[in-house]
Amino acid sequence: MHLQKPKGEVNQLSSPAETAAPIVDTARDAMVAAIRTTLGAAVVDTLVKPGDDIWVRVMTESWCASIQALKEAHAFDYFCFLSAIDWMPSPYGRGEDDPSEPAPVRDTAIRPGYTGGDTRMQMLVRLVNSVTHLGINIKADVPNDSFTIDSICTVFAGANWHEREAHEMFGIGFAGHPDLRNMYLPVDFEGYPMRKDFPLLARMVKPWPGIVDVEPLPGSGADEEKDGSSEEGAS
Amino acid sequence: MAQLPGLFKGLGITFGTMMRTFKNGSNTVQYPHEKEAPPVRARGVIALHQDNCTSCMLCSRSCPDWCIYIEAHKELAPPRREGGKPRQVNLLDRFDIDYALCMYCGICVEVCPFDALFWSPEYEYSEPNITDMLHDKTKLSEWMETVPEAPALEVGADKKKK
Amino acid sequence: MSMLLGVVIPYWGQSILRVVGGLVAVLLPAGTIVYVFLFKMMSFMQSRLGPMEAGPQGSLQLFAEVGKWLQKEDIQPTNADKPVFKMAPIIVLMSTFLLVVVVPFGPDAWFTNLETGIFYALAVSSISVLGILMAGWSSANKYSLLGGLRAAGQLIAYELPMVLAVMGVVIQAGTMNLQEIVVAQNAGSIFGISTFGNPYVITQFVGFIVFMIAIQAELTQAPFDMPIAESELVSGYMTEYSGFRFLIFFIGEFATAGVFAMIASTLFLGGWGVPFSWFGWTSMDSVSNWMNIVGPLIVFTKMMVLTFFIMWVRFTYPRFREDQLQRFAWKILIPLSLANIMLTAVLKVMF
Amino acid sequence: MTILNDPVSAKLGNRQQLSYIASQAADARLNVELETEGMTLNIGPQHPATHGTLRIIARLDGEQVVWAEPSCGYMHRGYEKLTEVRTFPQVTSLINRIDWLGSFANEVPFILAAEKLMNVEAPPRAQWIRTILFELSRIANVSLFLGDLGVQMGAITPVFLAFRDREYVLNLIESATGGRFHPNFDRIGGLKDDLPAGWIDETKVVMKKLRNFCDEIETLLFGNEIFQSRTRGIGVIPRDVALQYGLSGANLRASGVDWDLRRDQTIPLAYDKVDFKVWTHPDGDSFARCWIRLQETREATKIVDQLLDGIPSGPVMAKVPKIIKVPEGEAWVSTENPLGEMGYYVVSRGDLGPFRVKIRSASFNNISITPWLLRGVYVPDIITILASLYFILGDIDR
Repeated sequence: MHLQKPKGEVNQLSSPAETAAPIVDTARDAMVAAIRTTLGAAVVDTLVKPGDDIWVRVMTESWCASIQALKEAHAFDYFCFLSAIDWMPSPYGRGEDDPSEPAPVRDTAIRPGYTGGDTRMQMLVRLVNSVTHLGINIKADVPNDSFTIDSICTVFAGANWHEREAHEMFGIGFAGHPDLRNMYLPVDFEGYPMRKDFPLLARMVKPWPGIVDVEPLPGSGADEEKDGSSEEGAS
Repeated sequence: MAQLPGLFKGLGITFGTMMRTFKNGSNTVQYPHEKEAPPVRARGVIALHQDNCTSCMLCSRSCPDWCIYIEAHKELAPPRREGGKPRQVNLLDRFDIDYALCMYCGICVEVCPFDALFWSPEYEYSEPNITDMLHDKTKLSEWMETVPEAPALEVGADKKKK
Repeated sequence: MSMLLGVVIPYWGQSILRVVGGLVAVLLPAGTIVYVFLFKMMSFMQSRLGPMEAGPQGSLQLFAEVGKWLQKEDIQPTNADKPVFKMAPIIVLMSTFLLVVVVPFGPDAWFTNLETGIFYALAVSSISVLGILMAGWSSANKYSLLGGLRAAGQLIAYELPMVLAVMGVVIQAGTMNLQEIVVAQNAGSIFGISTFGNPYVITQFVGFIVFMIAIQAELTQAPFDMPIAESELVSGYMTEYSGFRFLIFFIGEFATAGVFAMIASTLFLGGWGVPFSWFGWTSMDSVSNWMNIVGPLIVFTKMMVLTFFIMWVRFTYPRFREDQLQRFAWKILIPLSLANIMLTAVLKVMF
Repeated sequence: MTILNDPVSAKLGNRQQLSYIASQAADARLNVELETEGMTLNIGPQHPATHGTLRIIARLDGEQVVWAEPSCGYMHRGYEKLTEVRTFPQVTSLINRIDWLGSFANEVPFILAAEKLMNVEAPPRAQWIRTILFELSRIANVSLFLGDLGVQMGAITPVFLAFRDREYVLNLIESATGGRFHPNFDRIGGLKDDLPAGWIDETKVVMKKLRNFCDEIETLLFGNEIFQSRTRGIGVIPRDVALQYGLSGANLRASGVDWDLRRDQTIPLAYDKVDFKVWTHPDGDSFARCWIRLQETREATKIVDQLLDGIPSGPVMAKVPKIIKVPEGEAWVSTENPLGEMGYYVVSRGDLGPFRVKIRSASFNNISITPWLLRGVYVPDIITILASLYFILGDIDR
């Protein structure tokens, strides 16, 4: 029952990773193959990082059924967490813009992570097999138009609160959830705080103290080097 | 003793503690009268060594809470060597740390490339008014006196500093 | 009480003595218990010193606390049943004063010498339940209500073992007069050995244990502090009280502890007396007049010893659940004390 | 692998099953006998038993709970959002406030996740010191739990003993890291600094004191018959339910699941170098949960002792660039924190800061079982069950 994972070659001196020999993770590869057979067409994409983790992306329609199948056929009986990812980069950055200057243009193109994705929102669930301790990350796209996906409360009772959290934070609807009340926010709260386009007010109410620059020497040009030699020392 | 019900053994523990307190004194410290010395590394208050500060803004920019405010201007200082060009230096106008916001993470002290910021274990600087928690550069410089020497390291530590 | 130390006291003098004595007999033990046990013993049991600032070793802390409570606003909840709410603490404290009335402090130093003293004591001790129920009901707070109801259930459950435990003493002494019970203990002998008199703590040991457990519950001290369980019901029936009214509850709690300990010392430890054989006394009449001065100190000492045990248990044990407490009272304590009564009765007839 | 030392349970056989049946029976009894109007009791958000600001809305029938629903969010600080506007080094100063009693343990999984993405590993000495501090924060956290357990049940002395002995551990953490509660000592690639001289010897003395404290608590509380009657057979969580709700840590092991992330995963910490027992208990009741935590505190002192003897020498910091940019990717790392499994799902876009951090905190899952668990219990049992589940508000609300 104690799963010995092959330990990845890790470089202490952080030299490029290419030098490391390719590692084979038979346990995870076998698991992914088994999952592909069980779920069949429901699997969109899979990814195995040897010695690390498994990612499986399933079809939106078969979200609940896939998780049920994983629980029953592969004994992924431990529910770790459920959450969502908003893949649209934030238009506000880290809130360090100078308010006196025009806001910089940021790349807000949606670029999905492991196992790809076609929509802005993606569900993320992690299940673990309580005997072999093998974990799996399951993803599914949330349709852009409805932001709704099936609830998995019936499969894992523990998902109840996680879905409520995802509902109020990301605005994702869960079809079949018994009680989608807010957990954290007041009932009359507007907006979905964890969406990337929701501004973080703490970073808006006052300008970043780091914007201020050292005043240039009187008489010298405005386009002189900005703040001395010190910044170079750091980088 | 092992045969006694747990109820009586429990009474023994409290009675034993009482007797120990009578004999050896308590584990508490009567605070305003006697004080425990905080460890050398304790993050009590940040002291500023003004001469070392080049107002590079690194601390201000790496502060997660945005609680360091720096203003400075450039000035010409006399050259180091005879006959050299006058140097351009940054002079601090303002160096404020808002301790009402600070969460004592120590990132500013760590990023400072010129050793201008230090931790002092001093902790008694609470104020009745929250605006007084903003320490300006004079006050921050005063803390310099309380900065201790860095402690010796444990056996087996890498001797050379990074 | 008409004569004290051989001096005849006029009626007005007796009245003044009664009032002053009553206040002293209730408040002095309460203050001492709070300082010695609640402030100091509890702190020492927890590796700390307790209050140290007010007076030497913090001995004036209690006065500081009283001053603080007196300054505080007397808050009454809007929905409270105000007259009942105001009256409740006074009723609780009143039962303490009523109790102390029958405790004898010396051959002549008593407030009143009732023939059925112990019966009276057990009867008035239940009055505090009324005050607690009133407080719980009138506070318009669900926690208070739960606390009040728990207190009522608990106090009724523990009256019974208490009465039954005392019954053994009454059978053995053959009287319900507390003064006579004291004399019977100090003048008595066990198997002819009269060196220690016959304190009923030895012959009525089971009764003594049951009585102590019952007063622990009666006083709502841990492990029987469900009515005020601060981690469940915040403070139970006291939740809504503040300022002076809370102070009265607070005094009531510890004064009652002191008075119950006095009654227990009277019933089981020989009260104000020392074994009569030490000084060659044979009966009540030959007891030296000085016992009227020394007696209260002896009662006080015995009370402190008993309170030490009450408080020791209080600071050590976690609390029961309400249903476990009822089960304990009805299934263990009551059968135990009934058996004790039967045994006492049989032995009484035999010897 | 189950090691069971609890004589009473061993005698009673399959206690978990029995008490589960009993609690189901209690459940069925509800509303059948003596049906009354009922009352809604609002426990919290300001209540002495809720360790902060948890609110439990309980519908009562007499003193029996018909249903109970926790309501959280009184302390929601939005850490997942806040991490998105911070750089990687800044995040650690934030996340050690999640579970504020064992703060160092919060930093470790995040740093490990970042290191995994950067393909960096801390030098061995840093790993050992990390593990020692991790276990010290476990001891600091759980020793307070053991004391607090007494207060929840009305015994006032244990908590002071716990504060007394936790102080030694906090002093150790402070003298090594500079912060009593929020060490912020962990860095990507290693640690901020090495240990100060004399620290190892001091720690060994303290570990002895802590073992003594565990013995005291065991006698004072666990051996007490009143304590046992309050906790045995109360709040029973069967194995499958525990797994379904994602319970972790001592709560899961108390239900008989032999799973400890310290032992059962390969993680760059020094746990594979030491010999320690993973305690499990078959009962799944409140007593089992508390008992497991007591044993784990003992075990943690032994782990620390073993680690102190074998700290390798060398640097405590790997070579990492001064300005940390984490390569693009996703990583999940979880560790066995004092409260249970704490994990971070870190998504990086090759930027200075993380793109998204999902914080999987133990208490959130542990408390999500309460609506199921509190049905049919009595009001005083709400308190003991909550105390035995052991949550920290910052860990629920994040």
